[in-house]
Amino acid sequence: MSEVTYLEAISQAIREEMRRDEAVFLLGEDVGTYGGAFKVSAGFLEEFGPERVIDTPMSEAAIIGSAVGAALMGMRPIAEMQFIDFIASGFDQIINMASKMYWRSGMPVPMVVRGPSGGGTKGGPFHSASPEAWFFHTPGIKVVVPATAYDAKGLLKAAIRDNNPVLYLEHKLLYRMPELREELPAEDYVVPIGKAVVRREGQDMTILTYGAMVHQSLKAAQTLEEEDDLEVEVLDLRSLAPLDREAILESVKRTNKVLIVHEDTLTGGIGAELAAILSEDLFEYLDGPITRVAAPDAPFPYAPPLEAAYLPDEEKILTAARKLAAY
Amino acid sequence: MSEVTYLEAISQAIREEMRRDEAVFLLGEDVGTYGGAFKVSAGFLEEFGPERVIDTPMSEAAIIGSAVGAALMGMRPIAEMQFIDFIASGFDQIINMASKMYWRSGMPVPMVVRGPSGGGTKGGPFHSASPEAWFFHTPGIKVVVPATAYDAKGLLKAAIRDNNPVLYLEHKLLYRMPELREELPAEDYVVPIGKAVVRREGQDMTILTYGAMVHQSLKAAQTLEEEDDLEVEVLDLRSLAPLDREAILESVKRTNKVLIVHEDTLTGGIGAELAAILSEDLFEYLDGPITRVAAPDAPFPYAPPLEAAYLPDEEKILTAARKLAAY
Amino acid sequence: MGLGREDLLQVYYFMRLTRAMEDRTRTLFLQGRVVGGVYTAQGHEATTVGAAMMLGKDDFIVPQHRDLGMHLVRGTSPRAVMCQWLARGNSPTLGRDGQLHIGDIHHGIAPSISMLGESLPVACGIGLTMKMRKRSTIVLAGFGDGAANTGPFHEALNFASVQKLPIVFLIENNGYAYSTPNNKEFAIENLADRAVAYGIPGETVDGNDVLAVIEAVERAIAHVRSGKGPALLECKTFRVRGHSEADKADYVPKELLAEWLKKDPIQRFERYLSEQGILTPENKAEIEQKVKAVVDDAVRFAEESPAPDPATVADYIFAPDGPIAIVGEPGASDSHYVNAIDTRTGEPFTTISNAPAQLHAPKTVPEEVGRR
Amino acid sequence: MGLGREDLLQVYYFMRLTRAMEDRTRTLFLQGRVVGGVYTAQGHEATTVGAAMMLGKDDFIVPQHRDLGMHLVRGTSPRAVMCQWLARGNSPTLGRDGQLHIGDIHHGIAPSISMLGESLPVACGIGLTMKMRKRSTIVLAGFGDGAANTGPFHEALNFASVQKLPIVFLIENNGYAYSTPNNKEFAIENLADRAVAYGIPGETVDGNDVLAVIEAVERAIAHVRSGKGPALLECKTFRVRGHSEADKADYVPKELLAEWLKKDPIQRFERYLSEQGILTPENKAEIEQKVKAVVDDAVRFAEESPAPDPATVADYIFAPDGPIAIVGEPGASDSHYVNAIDTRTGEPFTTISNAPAQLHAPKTVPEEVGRR
Ligand SMILES: Cc1ncc(C[n+]2csc(CCOP(=O)(O)OP(=O)(O)O)c2C)c(N)n1
Ligand SMILES: Cc1ncc(C[n+]2csc(CCOP(=O)(O)OP(=O)(O)O)c2C)c(N)n1
Ligand SMILES: [Mg+2]
Ligand SMILES: [Mg+2]
Repeated sequence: MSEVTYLEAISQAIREEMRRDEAVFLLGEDVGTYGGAFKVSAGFLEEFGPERVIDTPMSEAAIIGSAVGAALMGMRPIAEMQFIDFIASGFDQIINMASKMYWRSGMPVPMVVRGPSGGGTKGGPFHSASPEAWFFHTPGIKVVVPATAYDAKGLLKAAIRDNNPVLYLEHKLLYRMPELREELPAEDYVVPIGKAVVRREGQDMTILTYGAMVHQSLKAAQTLEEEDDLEVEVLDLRSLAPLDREAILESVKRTNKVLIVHEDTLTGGIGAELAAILSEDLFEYLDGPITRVAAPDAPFPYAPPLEAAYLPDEEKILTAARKLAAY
Repeated sequence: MSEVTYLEAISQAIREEMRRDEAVFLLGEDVGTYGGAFKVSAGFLEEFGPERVIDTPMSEAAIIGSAVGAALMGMRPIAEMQFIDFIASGFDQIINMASKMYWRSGMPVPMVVRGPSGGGTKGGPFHSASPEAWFFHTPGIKVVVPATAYDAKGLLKAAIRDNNPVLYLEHKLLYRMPELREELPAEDYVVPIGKAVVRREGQDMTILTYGAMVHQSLKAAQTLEEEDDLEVEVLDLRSLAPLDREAILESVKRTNKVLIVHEDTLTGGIGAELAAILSEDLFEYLDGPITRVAAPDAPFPYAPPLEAAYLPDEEKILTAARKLAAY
Repeated sequence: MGLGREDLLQVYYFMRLTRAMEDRTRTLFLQGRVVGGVYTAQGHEATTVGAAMMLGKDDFIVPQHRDLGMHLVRGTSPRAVMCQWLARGNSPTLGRDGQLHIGDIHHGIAPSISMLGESLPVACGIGLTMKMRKRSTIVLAGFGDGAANTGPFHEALNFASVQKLPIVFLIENNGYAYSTPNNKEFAIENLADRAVAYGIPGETVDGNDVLAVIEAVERAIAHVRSGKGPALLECKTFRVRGHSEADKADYVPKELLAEWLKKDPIQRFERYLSEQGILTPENKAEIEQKVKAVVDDAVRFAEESPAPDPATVADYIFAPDGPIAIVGEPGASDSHYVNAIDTRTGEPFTTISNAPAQLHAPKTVPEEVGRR
Repeated sequence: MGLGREDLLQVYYFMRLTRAMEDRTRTLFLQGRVVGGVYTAQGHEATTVGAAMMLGKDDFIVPQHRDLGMHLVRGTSPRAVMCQWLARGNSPTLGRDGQLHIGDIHHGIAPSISMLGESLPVACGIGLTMKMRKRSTIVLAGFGDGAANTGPFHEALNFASVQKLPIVFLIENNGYAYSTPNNKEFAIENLADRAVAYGIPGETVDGNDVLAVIEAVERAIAHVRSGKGPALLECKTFRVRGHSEADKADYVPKELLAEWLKKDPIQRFERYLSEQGILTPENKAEIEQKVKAVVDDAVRFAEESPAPDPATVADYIFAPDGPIAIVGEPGASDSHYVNAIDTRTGEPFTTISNAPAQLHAPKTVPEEVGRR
């Protein structure tokens, strides 16, 4: 076995699930002949044929709505948004059709909506979205965000096998990042939805984060150990809905200080919900203000200096962590 | 002058603005001949003609997109969603077209999207939405929610005169509520966007709330005074984006305890953001856990016993407030 | 076509049952016993019943808010319908949702939502599944003239035409979308002309003439079932009552309304059946009695049904883990499948009538009733 | 039609300028100087330039991502375009956005976004304003074959047809939406047939023949300007390069590509102009020199322009208070209006060329150049 990228891990997950279960199929723009804008499904058309790898017109409502219909039929569609930003054009299908279906009717809708999300790739305001906040607020849909190749594969398999709509946000900055290459287990595995993972242990502070920010947070934690003698725990949430409350509370109870890092904009990001949970449930455990490091409340900018200023990074995390540590 | 309902106040605001400024016009489903599903625009077609009171096909993207185009032209369109739930069908126009326009181009988009929101009217899962969370998280759009007839008129006038996209959420349970009838000033007035108002003063606890929940909170505050000797301050946020941070912080600094009440579902509601702000900025002032009373994380249910169980009310506020007070 | 005597009486029965169910719902509404608004479809019966009667056993419907007729023909239980209106705890939505927002995918009915037009992409997904699973079944998707102007309508018809999905798109053009008349909704005479935009057959038919509807639907189905892709059929009818029972509909010109009331599809069909000697005072009385018994039973059942338990308000958000059956494949109803029973309750689904001593007609009509 | 010699040379100039701008952009991209992806439109020039040339002074364009030709004809500054590609701080978006997502509503250009199809409802809003303000101006909205399959396309064309809005909807059918060929996008031969769905005129024309485009656009504009409502025009062209410069487009059959390369609109027009004795080696050299000067100037300007200031990253979210002018009405450019200048910077807008010593042709063509 060789080491694979985050992107290859995604590709493997879909391919293996399509081989394993004929109910699984993929639809979206340019997923067939072209193999997807990022080549996630390269070779799929050849292997599975045009009925299971469906090139669609540019019609997000039709893509997501078709997924709902097929899922009702017991299929397990994977609806690809070419960039996750375009989910806004098929929004109603997720909000009103998919997410409420089981609750209303008892009929499950096992489907995945996935696509490249996140910034740092000079994509500008329409190709850099972190759309999670609309959806972790919406009852009836799960939201997962893998940060490693292992999780990319395992969470996607879990999402495909889940009996509910799952929004799977793959971070396109991580797609081909050499540092993320890793060897994956030869055997089939899933990463369960709703379970966070400790990426680095520590007792002085907990960083709650996910997606690309896991790696910035780990870098910051390393620096804090080296330069500040601080043991910072980094908890990768992995799943934003449902949240792994247990893991979150357990960690913060131990460290008593919490820093939340996300790439999504500050106001109303998952950091808000985490702060609310912690300030309600762990009021007596907190030894410092719950601190958030996030993108400013602005659309995602295009020019590199703006993008750099916009995205949270090691530097910004360090500044906030040091302030919190000193509290 | 006679007393008017919340609904009549909305109607007055639009009519007066349309008389005052020929740039203002109204478009939406059944707003013309029929005067709107709730009769907000009854008589408008006769007064202003079909070019300024436009009955549209059932096409939410066209309605909101047309508003954007007209706003770019310097008009001040008011786009009505027949029920605010249908905003999900025109979502992309708000997120990607309207909200980013000024930031990208320097060209203002003075427009209002408004419609009946909220529950308590047996509307079920598709006619009871509180959609604010998608939008206070979105940079570039303002979000206001009036709780009284006075504010309904003044905030709508402010929204129409604002040079940005404003989402105006009118609570349909309040439309014809007799208790909300009030005499409005004869002269023109606005309620500035971004300013909260203290509805009841107190020093033992602050309730942060808005919309229909203002009235439930006020009832609870009254009971708490009578039965528990507690002086509870009720702050009506009125504007969710931008938030009136100053008023919020000022009140909580005095009372040191805060209860957040909203009709929207708990996870990722505005309560999350308020809790995050307070736990970061007022960490040293808080004498008890920030407590939220909100709808459960479920779609909005139809049957009356479920709706009653779902919506926050005086009872639920009392329980939470008493627990917090005892802390 | 060649519908036999019994088939025609069956059509008539379902048209009458539909009307009677709605009349009773309206009475319940006036008595304040219905939760929320009431949307009925007086005048649509020829379209909804006629179209649904032409389906085969394993075909699907994707109905909208005025498609009670389709529902009843396809086996939706009148009890379930009444439980919906009265928001009972044992309604198919367990009191979570109202109206005709119900369905049972195992019996070929997809539940709709209020957002009109959004069911059409869902119909595509059902059609795609049929195509992938190499079935000869088809989908009948009903919707209004208003819905024909939504984005999802366009995306769905286009996608279906590219993929050659087996879907009959049935527009029930009742003249209005709420208060908005056709001429403020679109600038063409016949919505069926939109078929040209998708390279599919389009036809407009008198939606109040059940025999004409049946023939047109038969043509559309023949095309669709042959694998040539979707078809668009517009049935012109009229909404002779308000949009909802709260709507006095005084925007409808009186003469226009009077004209359409004269074209009442049930009366017309009754006249035809009588002239043909198919409907007699005797069997008519029998049918009326049966209709009344079904409606009475449904109302009684609903009224005796419990309210939902408020303690469950936060429940049923996510389906449990476990295997999912592909609907319509052998063994799909095996109860180890998560989608075989209503896992919210652990009981069978309740949308479809399956009481052994059922009062009304069997839940599925014989395969392709019209094809003799 | 009756375009004069000078007009034809003007058309040729803009086609050449468009091509040259894109060629240079591609070079910059290969040099790693462009931020993000590059989308060009080699082969579209007859359509984009030809169509835009037919507009009057106060008409509007609502262009899409391949409409540099329209932009340039209507006065968008090559400097502004290059500042966009290089993400300079003084670009019209101040480095916030890239590509051709720019416009100046006071000069009749609405900025687009990446979500294709979504500009069409915006065009309706501009058309509605023209109607409300009793103007005789029109809107030209350009978009691709892919966008013709989106929900907003349908909603916009339908709404425009009901409201009789003065909009020419111009489909630039270049054979593909990214890698997806027409036959996987829709099931009809000519997208112009979709006009039938809206009761408006539809026409398909060779989009690589600038004179044919000009004539067809003239017909469409005549209809639209007369108050009869919108028109749909499909220009068939071909995307002879990849979707973006990162796309090798090996999904395009080689013969098909070769065929279309032979139909290059600039070469074709050049041949015609030469045959007619309008284009001579002398004026051709002059034009090339001017084109080169404009492109050089634009690139130099962009390269010398500052990067955006990262300290402004959270700025410009909301427009300030103050009066807003109705665009196109007398006095609308008075600087006390919030929309008259770029209030982000306090400076004039920079999308449109208004340097006094402008290198290229005047920013607006004479009113209805074709009408002699
Ligand atoms: C997407 C959407 N927008 C708005 C509405 C509000 N609404 C409810 S019914 C209706 C009119 C529907 O007209 P039509 O499709 O012709 O169906 P009909 O009621 O006439 O049978 C409208 C606008 C809706 N249900 N869905
Ligand atoms: C709503 C939307 N969905 C998806 C995309 C991703 N995307 C970018 S360009 C493109 C193809 C566009 O094709 P077409 O409209 O024919 O324009 P062309 O690029 O061929 O000029 C797609 C699918 C998009 N931009 N917008
Ligand atoms: Mg209708
Ligand atoms: Mg194209």
